Parts: sequence; structure tokens; C-alpha cells
Amino acid sequence: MVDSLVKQQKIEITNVSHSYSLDDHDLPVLEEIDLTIEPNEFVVILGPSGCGKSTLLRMVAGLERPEQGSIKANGEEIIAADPSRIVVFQDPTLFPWLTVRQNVELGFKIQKKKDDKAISDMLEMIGLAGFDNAYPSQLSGGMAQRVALARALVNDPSVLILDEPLGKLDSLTRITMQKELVNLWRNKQFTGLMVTHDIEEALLLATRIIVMRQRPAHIIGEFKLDMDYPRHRDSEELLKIRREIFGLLGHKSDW
Amino acid sequence: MVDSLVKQQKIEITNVSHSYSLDDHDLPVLEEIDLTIEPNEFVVILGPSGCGKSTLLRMVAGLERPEQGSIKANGEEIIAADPSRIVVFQDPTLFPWLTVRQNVELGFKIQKKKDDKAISDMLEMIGLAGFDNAYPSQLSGGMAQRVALARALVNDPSVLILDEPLGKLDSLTRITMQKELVNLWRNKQFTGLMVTHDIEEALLLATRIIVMRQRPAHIIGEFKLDMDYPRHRDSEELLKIRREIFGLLGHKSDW
Amino acid sequence: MKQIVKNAYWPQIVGAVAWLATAGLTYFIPNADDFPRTTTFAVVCLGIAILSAISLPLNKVRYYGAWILALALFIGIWEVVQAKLLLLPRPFFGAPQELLDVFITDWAKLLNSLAHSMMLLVGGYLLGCIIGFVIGVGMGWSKLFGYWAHPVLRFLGPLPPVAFLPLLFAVIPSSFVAGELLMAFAASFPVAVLTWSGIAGVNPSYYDVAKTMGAKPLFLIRHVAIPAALPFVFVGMFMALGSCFYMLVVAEMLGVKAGLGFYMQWAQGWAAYPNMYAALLIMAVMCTSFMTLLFKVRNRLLRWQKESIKW
Amino acid sequence: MKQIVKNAYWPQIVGAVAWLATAGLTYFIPNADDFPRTTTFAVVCLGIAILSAISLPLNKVRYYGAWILALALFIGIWEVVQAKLLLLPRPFFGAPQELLDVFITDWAKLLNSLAHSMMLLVGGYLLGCIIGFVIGVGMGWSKLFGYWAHPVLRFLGPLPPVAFLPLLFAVIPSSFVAGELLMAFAASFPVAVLTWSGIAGVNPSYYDVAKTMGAKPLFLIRHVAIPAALPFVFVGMFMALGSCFYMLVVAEMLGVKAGLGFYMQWAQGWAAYPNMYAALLIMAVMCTSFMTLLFKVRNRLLRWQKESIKW
Amino acid sequence: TEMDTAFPNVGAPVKIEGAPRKVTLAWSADSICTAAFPVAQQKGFFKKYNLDVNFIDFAGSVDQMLETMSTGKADGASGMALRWLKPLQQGFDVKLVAGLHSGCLHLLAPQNGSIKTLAELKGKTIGVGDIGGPAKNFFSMRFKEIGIDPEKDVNWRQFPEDMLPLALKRGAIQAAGLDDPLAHLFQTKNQLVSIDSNMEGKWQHIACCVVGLRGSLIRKEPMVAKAITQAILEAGQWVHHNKMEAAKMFEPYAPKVSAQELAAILETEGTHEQSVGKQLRDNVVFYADELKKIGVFPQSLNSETYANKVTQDLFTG
Ligand SMILES: Nc1ncnc2c1ncn2[C@@H]1O[C@H](COP(=O)(O)OP(=O)(O)OP(=O)(O)O)[C@@H](O)[C@H]1O
Ligand SMILES: Nc1ncnc2c1ncn2[C@@H]1O[C@H](COP(=O)(O)OP(=O)(O)OP(=O)(O)O)[C@@H](O)[C@H]1O
Ligand SMILES: [Mg+2]
Ligand SMILES: [Mg+2]
Repeated sequence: MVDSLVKQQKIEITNVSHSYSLDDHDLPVLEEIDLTIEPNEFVVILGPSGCGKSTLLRMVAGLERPEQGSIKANGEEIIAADPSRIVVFQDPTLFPWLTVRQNVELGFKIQKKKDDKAISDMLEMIGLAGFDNAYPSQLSGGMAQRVALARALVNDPSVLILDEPLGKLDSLTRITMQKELVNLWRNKQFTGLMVTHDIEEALLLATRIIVMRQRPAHIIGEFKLDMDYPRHRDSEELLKIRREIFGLLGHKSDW
Repeated sequence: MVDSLVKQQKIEITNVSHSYSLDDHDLPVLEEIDLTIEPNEFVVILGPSGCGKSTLLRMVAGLERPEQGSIKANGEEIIAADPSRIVVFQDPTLFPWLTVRQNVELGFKIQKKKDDKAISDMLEMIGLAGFDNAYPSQLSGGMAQRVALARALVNDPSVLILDEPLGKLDSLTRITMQKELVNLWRNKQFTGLMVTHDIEEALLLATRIIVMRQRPAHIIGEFKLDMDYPRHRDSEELLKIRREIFGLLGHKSDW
Repeated sequence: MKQIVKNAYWPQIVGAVAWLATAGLTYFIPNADDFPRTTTFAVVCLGIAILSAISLPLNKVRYYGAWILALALFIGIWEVVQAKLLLLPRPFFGAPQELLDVFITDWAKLLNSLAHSMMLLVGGYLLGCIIGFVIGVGMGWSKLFGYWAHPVLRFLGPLPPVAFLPLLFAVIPSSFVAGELLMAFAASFPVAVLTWSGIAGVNPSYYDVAKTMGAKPLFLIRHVAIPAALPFVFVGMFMALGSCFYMLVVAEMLGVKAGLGFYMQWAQGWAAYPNMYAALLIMAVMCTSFMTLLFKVRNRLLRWQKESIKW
Repeated sequence: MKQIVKNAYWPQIVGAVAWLATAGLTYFIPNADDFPRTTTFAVVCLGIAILSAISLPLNKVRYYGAWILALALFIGIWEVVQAKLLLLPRPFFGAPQELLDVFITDWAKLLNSLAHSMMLLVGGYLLGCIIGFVIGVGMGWSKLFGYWAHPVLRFLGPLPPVAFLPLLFAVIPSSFVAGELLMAFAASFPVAVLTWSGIAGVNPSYYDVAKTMGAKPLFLIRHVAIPAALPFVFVGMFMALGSCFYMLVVAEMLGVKAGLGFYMQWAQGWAAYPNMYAALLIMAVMCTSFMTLLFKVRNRLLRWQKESIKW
Repeated sequence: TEMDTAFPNVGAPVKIEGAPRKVTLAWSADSICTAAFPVAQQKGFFKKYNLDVNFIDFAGSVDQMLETMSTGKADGASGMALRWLKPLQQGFDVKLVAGLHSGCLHLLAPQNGSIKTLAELKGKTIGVGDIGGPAKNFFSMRFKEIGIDPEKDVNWRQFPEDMLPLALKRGAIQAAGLDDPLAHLFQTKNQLVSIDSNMEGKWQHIACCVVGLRGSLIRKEPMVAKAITQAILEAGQWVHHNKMEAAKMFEPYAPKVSAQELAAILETEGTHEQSVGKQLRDNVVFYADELKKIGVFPQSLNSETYANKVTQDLFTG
């Protein structure tokens, strides 16, 4: 198991293939994925729906094991979930029986820590300061997703795995949260691995963008972005990469 | 009641204000909204989360009545829901006990119509041709939303009210559906009224964009777009309007 | 309707008048037979009339105005039909004053019976809930436990617990304990089935969330599986309470000295129907109160849950 | 566990051997008292041993291998403890062959009782479900209906239906009908409460969707409210079936000619415990079969629902 | 059959004309005491009176049996007098027309225990199947007779009847009041002895089980009422003379009990003690007076009036 105190983690995904069995036939989901994520990188994965992105993230998190290939963190095989690698799942999956604050506190409770101020600050940051005692059923989808984000971030992970974390937010909140994510990542120095279906979001956040093809997922494109933050969405460089990605994903340039 | 056979509808929203009572205090949601939608227009509303956009759409649909002001369709006050004005709700709200096909057929069942081919074509169009007998619980969020869209479109409405209909789709499917929406609107000649939080989507679809401020919602900007379809997302004209809208919504131009 | 009834004064006013009328006809029309406590009963009706008149300003009471009226009509008609005209076959149908008479003469015994029944009920019910819960958690969590417990549960669970009475009694020395166990058995089956269902149905993503934060199995059971299953557990407890009410009469055959079921059996053996219905009335109040209490507890514990069983 | 047991051959093999051993000791060790059908019982054990040996290739049977073994041990120990050593107090505990004897000598009566009980059960249960469903829909849909029905339901619902027996019996001319009604009453309460809860909890957006497409109230009830409430209705029907099993014994006190509850009471009146347990065994099989049937129906009707009560 | 002198004179058999009269009788297969019912059916006594009898079996409480008749679901039934007399006071439309036999209540105590007589039970606990039932009432009267206050000087506890031996064994009770057949069966199976019964003293000539008929039947069709009673009484007489054969006939109704044992039970009872008319009425008066003493009947009850109301003489006048 990886020591939780190791702040920097290098993730090595080597030749990973995976398939699910579905009604007696095999459904290949991942095919020969090779990807190394250096500490302090922020890698964003783009790919069509159902190609296997979430599956890959679950493996990095240690919730599932690949059929073939290996996934290592700092050279050690990932065999189980570990609190040093926190996941924000595609669905908020807040515990409905806990209040917003208790949900955000979940990691602390498991680790038997106590830090009220950290929780309050985090609630402040996601703009839900007044909602401490609200239950998830009282939140909108966007609010719930922000709480899920807070629940992960408050644990100060060394690897943060984000599965479409901003998908349910309206554009304004989304822009705010994107900014916050970048700031957090730059301050806290975690390794970021994120899936999104918003190309613009990828362009604004990533140090590297990985493009996957339809199932079985395989890496068909990689873009290194070394522009500074904050980036401007209308900058010619970004627009150019955007066109390329659209092309890779099979869309003609008319839209 | 508006005759269902009237194909063209002109919607007049005059001086509409509304508030909800929440824990003994009043929550003003809409304030003096004035908006006229001509037949064949495709009006898109943008505004911050929770400002009251869905409330306005519900009123146009006839599901709720405004406290003040009036909403008319072809000069007649809207007092109840009518099958000539079909809504795609923000949540898919598919009936979980019906299959995908039965869900899409719902309007026909209510109207005691039968048209298997129309249903099949519609399922084809939204890319769920093989999923006739699947239940909503077996669909992904994006698939469910497409079914909800199909359920509305198949009724051939004269007014189509869309409340963030593409919010849960991945970017590729989203682009496809945007194209389909434009095609449908141009072929079927319905009046379109749509809410979205994706500015780009608004730019690609709308003949007119309405921008609202935070609750109580009030119209703070209006943009007429008379470019041809299909529009190109990187065209300078659209980028300019985008910057203006970002500005209106309170975002500096750095992102 | 709620709105209409809440706002209208007339049902309660008419209701008060109707109670007054019932009091009057009880007092003034002569009885067809020798019924006890007729005057007392008239006074009680008068009292209700006055009470409903003075509670007119209370919104909550006014909402039940139509009920006050309906009850007055019901009691009034009953009084006339039975006490004054003797139209219904006796002894199955008594007159209202006969019921009143039982309460006045036998209240000590009834109260004692109530206390005993409540003790039996609460003890057996809580014990059964705990047993059922533990079995349910075991089945939901451990495949091995489920392998052995599942067939047993399916086979023995739906059986009327009465059937176990002889065996239970043969094995358990104390008849009070045997009674409690009978109740516990009745309660444990639904709780076990629903706890099990609840735990088996927990969204596996909840476990994933907790696991990525370092949760160990004990944490997963205590802080994920059980809270997530609670709404189901509650449905089981609701069913269990109903079963326990059913069992009360049976469990009180076991060497008890007092109890509502015991009292009812005795009254029935003597065809003393007014006594039986008096005990029944108390039992109804007890049952509905326990149910209400259970739902109060639920609403506190599960306030995060939106839709559920209504009461 | 499931995996392990499914794949392992040894539990079933050992089980077959254990049944063989039980057959042997039944036959060869002399009885401590005069028990009937000892040889027959040994033959039956032998038969089970052979059956479990030849069914070894069947995956489904093999999964229950550990159970085959456990049952052999249970029966073997019981046989030794009671038939051979007489260690348990009689007459409450019989020997296995005594039970077998009842089945062989009294099968016609038992079968007849089963048929009668099933008739009573099915009729009363279905009637109760329909009544409860109608009441529940009424309460969930109409405020006015709810205003009158709600207090009645809360007050009378949790009462053990036994309590209504004398009244019901006085009013209903046929005792068979009275029995059916008693069952129906037991079934209707949980179905009513849960149908009501289900309908009251329907997501109002479903109505909005149907309304914008022009649906009228009748369509909303039939095609929105009721299907949406069905999962709750089913939970109610599950509870109702349990209540009906409880009531079987009581309803069969009402002047019937045959019935399992009746048979059990009769056997108990003569302290003929083997007969009682034989009837109990049949009752258990009947109850669990009906439950399984109900869940089969549910799984067809509600196949769209993912998580629910397990059976 | 020849009339035995000990049996009451019920006059010449009545004959019902036409098609056999359909009659429904309620009985309880739990009691050998009413063996006359199946005997009357199987030996053709009912047929002789042109009656087509349909039995319904009763396992429930006695008030339901009375209700069955009172509400016309059955025309007649039989049961223990001590079980019927109290509910009859409540006004069921049921009349007692005959006493069938005497003696079927026993107070049981362990064979080798310290309790040998009623008097020794002072301060002790007695188990009964039903706290308002015949055993409790009868032995209360017996205690009263010897100067023990049945409410204060002894305790009564209720258990399911078949569990009373176990309760005795455990010491939860020191004696058990039971009726046949369990009273008899438990004596042999559980090493118990009967220390008192209603075959003692004057009680052996008092009706233990009685036959009751629907009031409306007696009023509207007295001949049918008479025929039913005659058939049952005649069957009862046959039982008296042919105990072993009667026991064999009853065997199917008694699980796991041999005909010999059933016949033995019949031997212990006063199967010849039938009563009708005035004798029955006097029995009821006697019962009422005794029940008043132990507080089951109110002091204000006039025993004569009560007896006249609940009995019917079908055979004189
Ligand atoms: N446990 C499972 N069993 C069987 N099939 C599965 C399982 N989990 C996922 N799949 C299938 O594997 C494929 C990839 O799923 P995955 O969730 O990784 O896709 P994704 O790229 O995250 O899609 P999306 O963008 O819609 O979230 C899908 O076709 C899905 O149906
Ligand atoms: N039935 C209601 N009762 C009370 N308050 C309500 C009700 N419906 C909506 N609201 C409140 O009214 C405000 C506007 O809601 P509305 O759903 O119209 O917002 P919206 O603009 O559609 O937001 P979003 O972009 O998140 O969908 C919100 O603050 C909401 O909490
Ligand atoms: Mg995914
Ligand atoms: Mg909205």
C-alpha cells in the first residue's frame, strides 16, 4: 500500500486492457492503454460516451483491477483504494442520510481527524456556506456536485481523480469552479487526473489532454499545453487545438 | 384553450412577476418580465442558476399561473397545459415503468393516436434505435435525456419548450443533437423557447438570446442573431457576442 | 377539502348542536330495556357538546369539525336504534351507555390490563426488532450467513407464530418469557427480511466513496450499509408492530394475570360484549398511539428521506 | 461462499453418506419406545441418500450440498436423541417417524385441509387486496375521501382482526363468508396504507409531463399514479399475505369443516403433537410457496424496478 | 332400541313428513362427550327421524357457537353447561332442551405429589385453559362448598389446555382443571391423578354437557326440534350401552388415541344421566344458585326466572 503521507505520486499505466462480461459475451472496454502521469501534472481525458474513461479512473483509484497490464503509483502496484488517491465520482453519490457538512467531513471521520475550520473554509469556497445542515435531497444537482467536490478536496489528496466533476453545473458556476480547481492544484501540488466531455474545460485546465476513441478505449491523441494560467478561452492557440480535437473525435469543422 | 391544430403560435409575456412563499417569507422569483416570441422564432434564455428560468417556462407551458401579469398564446390567456405546447423538462422524468418506446409513445397514447413508424424514426434520430424495450433505469443520464427529447418532439408541437434539454449529454452527442434540433426547427416550423447554461449552445441555435440577472429574474440583455445555419463556433461574430454575454453575466474577460 | 373544512365554522357548530341533541334524546326518551348509566351518558354527551362549542376558535379542532358532527350523528343514531328501539340483535350489539358502564365499573381492571399488555408488547417488540435487525444485517453482509439463514427465514418466517407456542413453552421455563419470545418472533421476521433487503440494495457506489477515503469493513457496515438500509428497516418495523398487535391476544394465553387480550378472551367466553368492546376500544387507542410514536421516531431519524409510508 | 459451495462436491457427497448413516442407525439401533414406521422412515432416508448421490452433476442441487448435509445431521441427531434415547420431554417432542406416520395415515385429511385453507386464503387475500387498493387510491387521490378514511384507517387498521369476529359473525349469515371477510380485513389494512403512501409520494413532475401532453384526470390516475405507486402497493401486498397467514388459524375457528388451522387446533385439543407438526409443516410449505408466487408476480410486473424487498 | 329406565321419557318418536329435513348441527370434534353426534349420524338415528344432518365443526370460543345458532347458521349444538350458562344470560336466542350426560371435569395433580385433596390447595395456584371457563367455575364452586374462598384463597392462572401438564411439572401451578378428553389422557400420559371431578356427590346427577337448539326453530318447527333432540338422546343411550363400539366410531375424530382409551373415558362419565323438561330446568336452577355464590351470576338474578328463560321442555304438554 502506498503511504498516505507521500505527497507526490507518479502514476504509471502500462499496457492496460480490460473487458466486462455482459450477457455471456465479452465487452472489451480498454485496450492497451499506456499513460504515465508525472507528479504535478494535470491530465485531462476526453473521449466519447461509454468508451471506458470511468473504468480507467476506477482502476487508478484502486477500486477495480485491470485484466491485463499494470497500474503503479510511485512504482508500487495499486491493489486497493487508498486515501492518498481521492475520487470525485461522475454522480455526486452524497450520503443522503448525512447533512452537507457531515458529507464533507466524511474523510475526516474515517481518518478520525477533526478540523472544523477546514470544513467551513471548504464550504465557503464552493459557495455553500449557509447549507451546512441541509440534506442532499434538498440540493440541486449542481449544488450536490459541488459538495462532492468539496468532500474530496478537503482531504488534501496527493492524487485527485475527477470524473466529470463539473458536468452538472451551470456555465457561470462552472467557470468559477474551474478557476478554483486550477488555483487549488497550483497551491496544493497534487497530481490531477480528470475526465470531462467539455473540450473547452479541458483546454482551460489541462497540462496535457488525452483523447480516446470509442470503445474499446485506446489513446488516439495527446496534446501538451504549456500555456500559463489563467488561460483565455478565445486565444488562437486554444482554438487551434480545439479544432484538432474536434477533428480527432470525428467532427467536421463546420460547427 | 388554444386549439391544438393552430400550428403557429405567438407567445406574449407581459409584465409577469412571481414569487414563492418559502418558510413564511416571500421569495421573489420573476420581476416584470416582458417578452414576445414570434412564430418561428427560436428564443434562448441564459441566466444564473436558480434565477427563475424554469419557473417562467412552466408558466408558458400552462403548468403554473403568474401572480402578476399575463401570458398569452395567439392573444388568448394561457390557463392550462395544452398538447400544442410540449415541454422537455430539465430532468428527463421518464416514466420508469414504461420502456423507452412506450415513453416516447406517451403523447400518442394520451391522444389515442397510433403511429409506429413515427416512433421508430424518432428513436433512430436520437440514436437509440436498439433500445426500444429498455427501461429508463437501464439508460445512462444522457440516453435518458435524449429519450425525453424524443418524447416531446414526436408530438409535433407548435410550441416547443426546452429546459436545458442537452445538459447531461457528452460534447459529441451534444453537438449532434444541436444540429438535429436546428434541422427539426427549420423543417417543422415550431416556435422554440429554450433555456440553457451553455453560452455556445445558445449562440449556435438561437435567433434571439435573452439574458437574465440573478433572482428575481429580470431581462438584462437581448441579442438578435440573424446568421445562417449551420453556424461556425469560431466565427468572429459569435465570439464577440459571447464576450458581451460573459460581461453581462458578471465575468471579466480574462477567461 | 382540507382548505374548505379548515375554514368553515359550520360543521363544528352543527356538531356541537348534534351532541346536545344526542344528550337530550338520551335523557328524555325512555329506554326500551333496563340500560345502566343512561343519565351519566347524557351528561357525557352534553360535555362533548360544550367542549366542541368552546374549542371553536382552535384551528386544529375546527379542521375536525365534520368529524365531530359525524360522530354525534353516529352515537345519536346508535342510541336511538339500540337503547330506545332495540332494533339490533342482542347481545352482539350493546347500547352506548353499556360501554360507558364498563369503563366506569371496570376501569381499574382495564387499566391494569393495559399496563400488562403494553409491557408485553414493548418488550417483545423491541427484542424482536433487535433480533431481526441483527439477522438482516448478517444476511445482507455475509454470504455465508445468508446461505444458512435464507432458507430458514423463508421457511419459518411466514408461519403464524402461534404454531410455535407448544414448542416454545416446552423449552422456555417462564411463561412470561415465552410470551415475550412469541412477540419477538412475530416482530423479527419482517424486520429481518426488510433489513436484509435494505442492506442488499445499498448503492455500491456508497461503498466506493468510503473506500477511497480509507474506510475499513466495520466502518462500511456501521456508517454506510446500516444508515442506507434504515428506510427499509423502518418499513419492517412498521410491519412488525402490526404483527405484534396480532400476537397480543395469543401471547396472553400464556399464564398471564392481566392483559387486554386476556380480558377480551374472558369477556368473549362470557359473551360480555360491552366489556369486550371496551377492551377493544382501549386496544385501538393503544395500537394507534404506538404506531404514531413509531412514525414520530422515524420522522426524526429519517428526516433526510423524502417519500415514505404515510400514517 | 456462494462460489465456494457451488463448486465444491464434497458437501453433497458427505451429505449423501450422512443420509445413508441416518438410514442405518434408524434401522439397526432399537427404538426406546414403541414408535411406528421406523422401517419406512429408514427407507425414506435411504431414498434421500440415493437421490442426493445421483443429483451430484446438477449445479443447482450442488449449491445446496451443505444443506443436504446439515439436514441429514439434524434428522440423524433427532432420531437418536428421541427415538433411540428418549431424551426430550414427550409429548411435545416426537420422533421423526411419528411425523412420517401422520403423513402416511392422515394424508387425505391433511390434503383436504390444505385445499380448504388455500381457498380461504386466496379468496380472502385477493378480496382484501382489492378493497385495500381501492381505499388507498381513494385516499391518495381525493382529499375528501382521505378526510373521512384517514382517521378510520388509523384507528381500526392496526387492530387485530380477531376482535371483529363476534360483530362480523353476527352480521354475516355465512360463516365461510365471515371467515373470508376476516382474511380480507387483515389484508386490506397494509395494502390501503401502502397504496395511499405510494400514490401520495408520486413525483408531481410525472403529472406535469402527462398534463402537457393533454392527459385528463382519469389518465393521470390509471396511467401515472397507479403504476408509479405499484412498488409500494407490492410491499403492502407482501405485508398483507403475512397477516393472512396469521389469520388463517383464527378464521378457521368459525365453523369450518376442514383447514390446516382447524386441523392444528383439533390436534392440539387432543395433545396429538405429531399431527400438529405435520399440519404445521404443510402450512410452512404453503406459506413459503405463496410468498414465492407473489414475488414471481412482482418480478414480472415490476421488472423495471431495481431494488426492492428480497425473498 | 329398548328404553332404559334410567333415561327420561321423551315420548313417541316424531316423524317428519316428506323429503328429509336438512339440519345443521355444530359440534366440537375435540370432545368425546358428544360422541352421540357422530353416532346418531352413523347409526342412522338421524335418518330414522327423517333428518339430513350437516355437521359444522367448532374450534372457536363458545360465544361463537351460540352466535352460530342465534344467527341461524346452525339449528343446534352441544357443549358444556358451565360454558353456556353465563353467555346465555346475555340473551342469545338459544334454548337448552336436554342434558346429555354428567361428569367430564377433573382437577388433576401429580400422582406422587403432596396435593391429594381440594382442601390442600388453599393458597396454591391452579391452572385452567380459560379464566372464565367451566373448570374455573366448577372448581370454584367446589372450593366454596368446603369453605375456601375461590377468589382469595387460591390463585387461578390461564394456560393453553394442552400445556397444563408442563406447567404442573414446572411448578407454575399445583393443580390443573381440565375437561375430557385431555383430562383423561393426561392422567395416563403424565402421571397425574384426578383429585376432584364433577362425578362427585350430587354433581354426578347434574348435566355436564347439554344440547341447545335455535330459539326460532323451536318456535316455528317444534316437531323438527323434537326430532333432533330425540335422535341425539337415543344415540346417547346407544352410546351408553355400546361404549366400545361408540369409541370405535369416534376414533377418526381422535388423532393418536385408541378406541380402548376412548371407551375408558366414556366409562368414567355418567353417560346415562340424560335430562329433559323439569329435570333439566331444575339442574339449571341449581347451577344458577351455585354460580351466584361464586359471583359469576349477579346476586340480583332470579334463578327460577333465568332457568325458565333458557330451557325449553319439548316433551310435556
Ligand atoms: N460493472 C460493469 N459491468 C458490465 N459493464 C460495465 C460495467 N461498468 C461499465 N460497463 C460498461 O463499460 C463501458 C464503459 O463504461 P464507462 O463507465 O467506463 O464509460 P465512460 O467512458 O465513463 O462513459 P461516460 O462518458 O458515459 O461516463 C460501458 O459500455 C458500460 O456499459
Ligand atoms: N415550488 C416551489 N416552491 C418554492 N420555491 C420554489 C419552487 N420552485 C422553485 N422555487 C425556487 O425558485 C427559484 C427559481 O427556481 P427555478 O427552478 O425557476 O430556477 P432556474 O432558473 O430554472 O434554476 P436552474 O438553472 O438551477 O434550473 C429557486 O430559488 C427555487 O428554489
Ligand atoms: Mg463515465
Ligand atoms: Mg431550471
